[in-house]
Amino acid sequence: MSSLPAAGNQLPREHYLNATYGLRSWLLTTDHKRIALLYLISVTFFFAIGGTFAGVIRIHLLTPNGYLVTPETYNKLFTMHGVAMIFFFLIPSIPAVLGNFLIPLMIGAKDLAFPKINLLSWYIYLVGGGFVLYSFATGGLDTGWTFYTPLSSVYSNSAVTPAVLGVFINGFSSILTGLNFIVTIHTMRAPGMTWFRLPLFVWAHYATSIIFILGTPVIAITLLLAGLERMLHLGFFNPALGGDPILFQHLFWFYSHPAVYIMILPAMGVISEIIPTFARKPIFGYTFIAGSSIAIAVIGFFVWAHHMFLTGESAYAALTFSLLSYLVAIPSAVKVFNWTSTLYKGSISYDTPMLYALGFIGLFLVGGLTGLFLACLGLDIHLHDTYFVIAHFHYIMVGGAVMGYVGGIHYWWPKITGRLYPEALARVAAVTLFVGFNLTFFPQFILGYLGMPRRYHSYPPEFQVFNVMSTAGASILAIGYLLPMIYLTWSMRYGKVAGRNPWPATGLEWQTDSPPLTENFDVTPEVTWEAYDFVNRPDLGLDVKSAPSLAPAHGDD
Amino acid sequence: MASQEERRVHRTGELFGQFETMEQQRESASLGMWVFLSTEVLFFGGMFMTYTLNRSTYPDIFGEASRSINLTLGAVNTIVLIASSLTMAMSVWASQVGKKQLLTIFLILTLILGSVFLGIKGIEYHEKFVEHHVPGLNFNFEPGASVATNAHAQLFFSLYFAMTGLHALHMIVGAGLLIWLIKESLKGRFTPEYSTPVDLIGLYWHFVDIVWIFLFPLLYLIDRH
Amino acid sequence: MPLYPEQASNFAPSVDALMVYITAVCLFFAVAVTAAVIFFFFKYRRKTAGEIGVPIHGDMRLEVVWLVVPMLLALTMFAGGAVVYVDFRRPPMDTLDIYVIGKQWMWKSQQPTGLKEINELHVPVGRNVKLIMASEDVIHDFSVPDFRVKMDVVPGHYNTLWFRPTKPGKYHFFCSQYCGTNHAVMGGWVTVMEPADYEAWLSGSSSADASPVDAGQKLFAEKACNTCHLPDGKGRAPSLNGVYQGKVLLADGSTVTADDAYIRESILAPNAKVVAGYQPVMPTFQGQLTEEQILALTAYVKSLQSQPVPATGAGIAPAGKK
Amino acid sequence: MSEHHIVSPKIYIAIFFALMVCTLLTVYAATVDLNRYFSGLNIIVALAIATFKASLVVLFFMHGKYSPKRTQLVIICSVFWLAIMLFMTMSDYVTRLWS
Repeated sequence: MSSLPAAGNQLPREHYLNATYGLRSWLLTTDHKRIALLYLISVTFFFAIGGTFAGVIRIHLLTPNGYLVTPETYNKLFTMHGVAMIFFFLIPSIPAVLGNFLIPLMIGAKDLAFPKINLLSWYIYLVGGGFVLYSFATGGLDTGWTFYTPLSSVYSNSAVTPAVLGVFINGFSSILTGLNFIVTIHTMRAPGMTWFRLPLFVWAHYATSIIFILGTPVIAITLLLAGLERMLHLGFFNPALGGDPILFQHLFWFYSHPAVYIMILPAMGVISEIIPTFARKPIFGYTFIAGSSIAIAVIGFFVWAHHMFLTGESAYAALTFSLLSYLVAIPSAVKVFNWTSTLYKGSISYDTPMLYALGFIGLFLVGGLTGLFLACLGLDIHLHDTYFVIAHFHYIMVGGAVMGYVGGIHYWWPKITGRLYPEALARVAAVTLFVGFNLTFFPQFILGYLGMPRRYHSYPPEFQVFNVMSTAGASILAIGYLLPMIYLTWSMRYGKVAGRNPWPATGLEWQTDSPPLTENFDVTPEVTWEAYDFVNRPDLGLDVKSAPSLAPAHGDD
Repeated sequence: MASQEERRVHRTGELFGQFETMEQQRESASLGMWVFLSTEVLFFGGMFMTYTLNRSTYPDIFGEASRSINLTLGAVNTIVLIASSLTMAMSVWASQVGKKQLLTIFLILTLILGSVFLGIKGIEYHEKFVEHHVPGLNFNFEPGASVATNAHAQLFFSLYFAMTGLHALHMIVGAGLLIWLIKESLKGRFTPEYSTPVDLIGLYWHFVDIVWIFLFPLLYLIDRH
Repeated sequence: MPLYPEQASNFAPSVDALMVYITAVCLFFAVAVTAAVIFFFFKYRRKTAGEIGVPIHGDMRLEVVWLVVPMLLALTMFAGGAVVYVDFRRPPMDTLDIYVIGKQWMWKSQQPTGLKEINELHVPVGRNVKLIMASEDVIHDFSVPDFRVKMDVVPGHYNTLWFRPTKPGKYHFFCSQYCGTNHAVMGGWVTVMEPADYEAWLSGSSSADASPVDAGQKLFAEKACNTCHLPDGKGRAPSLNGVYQGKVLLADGSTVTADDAYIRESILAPNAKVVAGYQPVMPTFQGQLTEEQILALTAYVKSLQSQPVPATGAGIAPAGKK
Repeated sequence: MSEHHIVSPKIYIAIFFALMVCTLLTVYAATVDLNRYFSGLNIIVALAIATFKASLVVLFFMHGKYSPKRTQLVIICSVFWLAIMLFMTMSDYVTRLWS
C-alpha cells in the first residue's frame, strides 16, 4: 500500500460510532451510516444462511444418487438458498449497505432525505426476514425461489404462505430505500455537485432505484395474488379455474429480470469508483458509463420474457424479447470497454480493492457473454433450465455482484471503521475467491451443455466428474469468504488507523474524517472539481507533475 | 441551492436536520410522495394486468358476473369518492390561504365521505356474501351454472375482491391519515408556510380516487346493455 | 470426456453450430479484454508513490466503435437463433403425432395406435415426430438433450414439440421444469428405432387401448358435440371438416390457424375466439374433461382434416380469405 | 414545490362537475351496445372516459399542471412503465395464434 499522507495513529475524537452509546442509540438511530451497519450485519447473517445451504447442496451432489439428504430436503435447500441469497442478501447488499453509507457522503449531504423512512425500511426488512426464517424453520419451502404457480399456490405442501408474505413485505423495504435514494440524489446535492460531477456509484444507484421503484411493486402484488390463491383459494393463475399460470411468470419476471440489474448495477458502480482511484486517472468515458447505467435500468424492463421462450409463449413475442435482450447487452459491453481503457496509461497499484475490481471485470465478462448464449433463441431450446443457466447467473450474481460488494467493503472499510485491514491477507483472500469461484462454476457450463437439468437431487452418473470439480471449488470459495469475515472483524479493533484518505481518492466521502461525524461534514462542502480529477487536486498530496502534461484534450463529453 | 441567509440553524421550527432550507425540505417531501405514488401505480398495475388477460379470455362470463354486482351502489360510491376528492382539494386550498377553520371543516367532510364510501362497500360485500359470490368461501355463481362457468366466474370475483379490497385498504389507511391531519389542524399547526402534510396526504387521497375511477367501469360496467 | 451430448436429431447440428459460432465470438472478446487488462496491469503499474496517471477522459470514436460493432455481432447471433427457433416452433405437416401427458412425477405417452407407455417413448428414426403435450397438475418440461429440444408442459395449455430423430439408440429424457419432490427422477428413455423395428414393436405390443381418434369420436358423440358441429355445415356450429391446420376467420375479423392449441382453447374457452358468422353459444368443457379426454377429442378433430369441406358452414376460411 | 401554486376553488368545483358528468356519461355509455358498431368499442369508450377523468384529477386536484418538470416526469414514467407491462405481456397472448 502506498500510504501517502501521514495518517497519524489516532481516530478522530468524535465520530458517528462513538457519538452515542447503547443498544437504543443503534436501534433507534436515523443516521444513514449506522443504518448501513445494521444492514451490514443482517445481510451478512442471511449470506451465512444461504451459504450454508449452498454448502450442503454441493456436498450432496458429490455422488449421483446423493445420499446425504432426502429429495424433499434437497428441494428445500436450493429453494431457501435462492430466497435467502436473492431477496435478503444480493438485492439489499450493495444499495442498503454501501449505498446507504456513501450516497449522502458522496453528494455532500448530512443524511438521506428521509432518515426515519430509512430506519423503517430496515425494520421492514427484519419483519420480512422474520417471516421467511419462520417459513424455513417450520417445514421449509420447496417451490424454487421463482414460486411458479400452480406448484406454489396449489400443490406444494411446504410453508409457502409465510415465505411469500416475507418476500412481499421485504419488497417495501426495497421500495423505500429506492425512494429515499431518488429523492436524495435529486434534492440533497451539495453546492457545485452537478449531475455530471456525481460519482458513477451514485449514478448506478439512481438507476437501481428506478428499478426498485417501478419493478418491486409488481412482484409484491404478484406474490400477494399467489399467496391469496393459496391462503383464501381465490383464483388468479390457477389453471383448474381457467386461469393462466404463465401470466404469473410474466408478472414475476417483469420484476425479477430487472432485479438482476438491481444486483449488478450497484456493483458496477463500485467498480467505477475503485478503478479510477487505483489507476489514479479519470474514468474513461464518464458520460457513457453513467448513461449506460440508466440504459440498462430502462431497457432491462423490456426483456423479461426471455425467461419464458419455452413456455409456449408466442413465437413472435419470443423473437421480440430475444432481440431486445441483445440490446441490453450493449450498455454492459460499453462499461467493460471503458473500464479497461481507464487502465491505459494509468498508475496502477495492486491494492486489494483493485484486485477485486479486475476480478470483477473477468467474471462479469464471462457472465455477461454467456448471457448471449441464453438470449439466442435456438440455443436456449437446449440450454434453458440446465446447469448452464446456473453457471451463467452465478457468474453475474456471485462473480459480479458479490465480488463488487466485497471489493467495495474493502475499499470503503477505512472510511466505515477508520482502520485498515491486513493488506497481504486480504490479497490472498481475493485471489482465493477468484480461483475458488471459477473452479466451482466453470464446470457447470459444461454440465449444462451436456444437458444436466437444474434443481436435480440426483443425476445420471455421466455428470459426476464435473460435479466433483464444482464441489471442490466450492470449498475453496468458502475459505475465500471466511477469510475476509475474520480479518475485517479483527481489524475493527486492531487495524492500523487509516486517516481521512488512505488511497487517496477524489470523492467527497474522502474529504471528511474516517469514521465520519454524525453530520458527515463540519461545513457543507462546495464542489469545484470534476469527478475523478487527480490533476487539479493539490489537496491529495500527489505528484501532479508525474502525469505527462499533454494528455489528449478532455475530449469526450 | 439556497442563499446563505435562507439557511437555518439545525432543528429550528419545522426544518429537519438533514435539510438546509425549508424549500429543499418541501421539494423533497413532494417528490418523495410522487415517487411513492408511481410505485402504487405499478402495484395496482399487476392486478390490472391479471384482469386484462382473464377478461380477454372469458369475456362473456366476465360480463355476466359483472352484471350481478349492484350498479347503483357502485355509481353512488363513485360520486361519493369524487366528492371526497373535491373536499380534499379544498382543504389543500384552505391550508394554503391560511383559513384554519375551513381547513378543519373540509378535512372532516373528506373523512365523512371516505367513511360513507367504505360503508357502502361493506354493504356490497355483504350482498356478495349472501349471494354466495365470495370465492374460496361459499362460491356458487348461480343455480345450475356449469362447472366451467362457476370456475371462470370465480376468476372475476377473485379479482373483484382483490382489487376493491386493496383499494379499500388504501382508503382505510387514508382515513387514518385524515384523522391525524384533523387532530393537528385543530391545534392550528398548518399555515401557508407549512402545509406539507396536507398536500401530501391530499396527493395520496386523489391517487386512491383515480384507482377507483378505473375500477368502476372495469368491474361494474361490462356489457350492461 | 465429451463436451457435448450426442447429435441424435435434426436440431442437434444447428444448435451445436450456433454454440460454436457464439463461443468463437465471445472467446475473442473475452481473450481480448482479459489480455488488455493483464497487459495494462503490468505495463502501467505504479512506479512511485505519488505518481498519477495520464488524465485521458475518453474518446468519442472508440465509444462509437464499441457501441456499434458488438451491436452488429449481437444481431447476427439473434438472427441465427431466430432461424432455428422458428423452425422448432413450426412443426411440418407430415408428423407422427404422439400425445404426452406429464403429471407429478411421471410421463405418459400414447402412440397414434392407442398404445400407451410410461416414462418411455418409442419413435422411428428419420420420421418427423410431434409431441402434443399437456399437464395434469403443475408445469413440467419435456427435454431430450441428445436431440437439443425441450418444451414446457403447462396445465391448461397444449404445447407441441417436434424433432426428427437421426440416429437409432436410447436417449435420456428429463423433466426440466422444477415440479416438486421427485422432479429429478421424472424422466425416462426415448428409444429411436429403425422404421421396420418400430412397426414390429407397435404391432407386437398388444394393446387394449382404443386409438385416441376412436376414443375421441366416441366422446364427440357422448358429449353431444355432434349435435351442433354437423359435418355438412348445416348445424348451429361450424363444420370441423378440414379445419385442422386451416385458417379460421373469427368474428372480430382476424384469422387464426387452427392448430392443437386453438382446438383445445375452443373446447375449454369456446367464446374467446368465435368463428365469424356464429353465435357464442357453445358451453365450455373446462373441468368436465380429463386431459386424456381432451387429447382424444383433439385427435378426433384433427382426423377430420381429410374429410370433404362443405361449401357453406365450414369452420375453415374460404380459400380467398387467407 | 415551487408548485406552491394556489388553485382557485372555482377551478376545483368546475373540475368536480366535469367529473360528475363523465361518471354519468360512462354509466350511460355502458348501457348502449356500442360493440355492434365496432367490436370492443364499449370498453374503449369506458377506458377513454376513465383516463380523461384521471387526467383531470392529476392535472388539477393534484396540481400536476403546476408541478415542476421532475414531478411531471415521475407521472409520465409511472404511466409508461404500466404501459410496458400491459402491452408487452399482451403482445404474447395476442400473437399466440398468428400463423
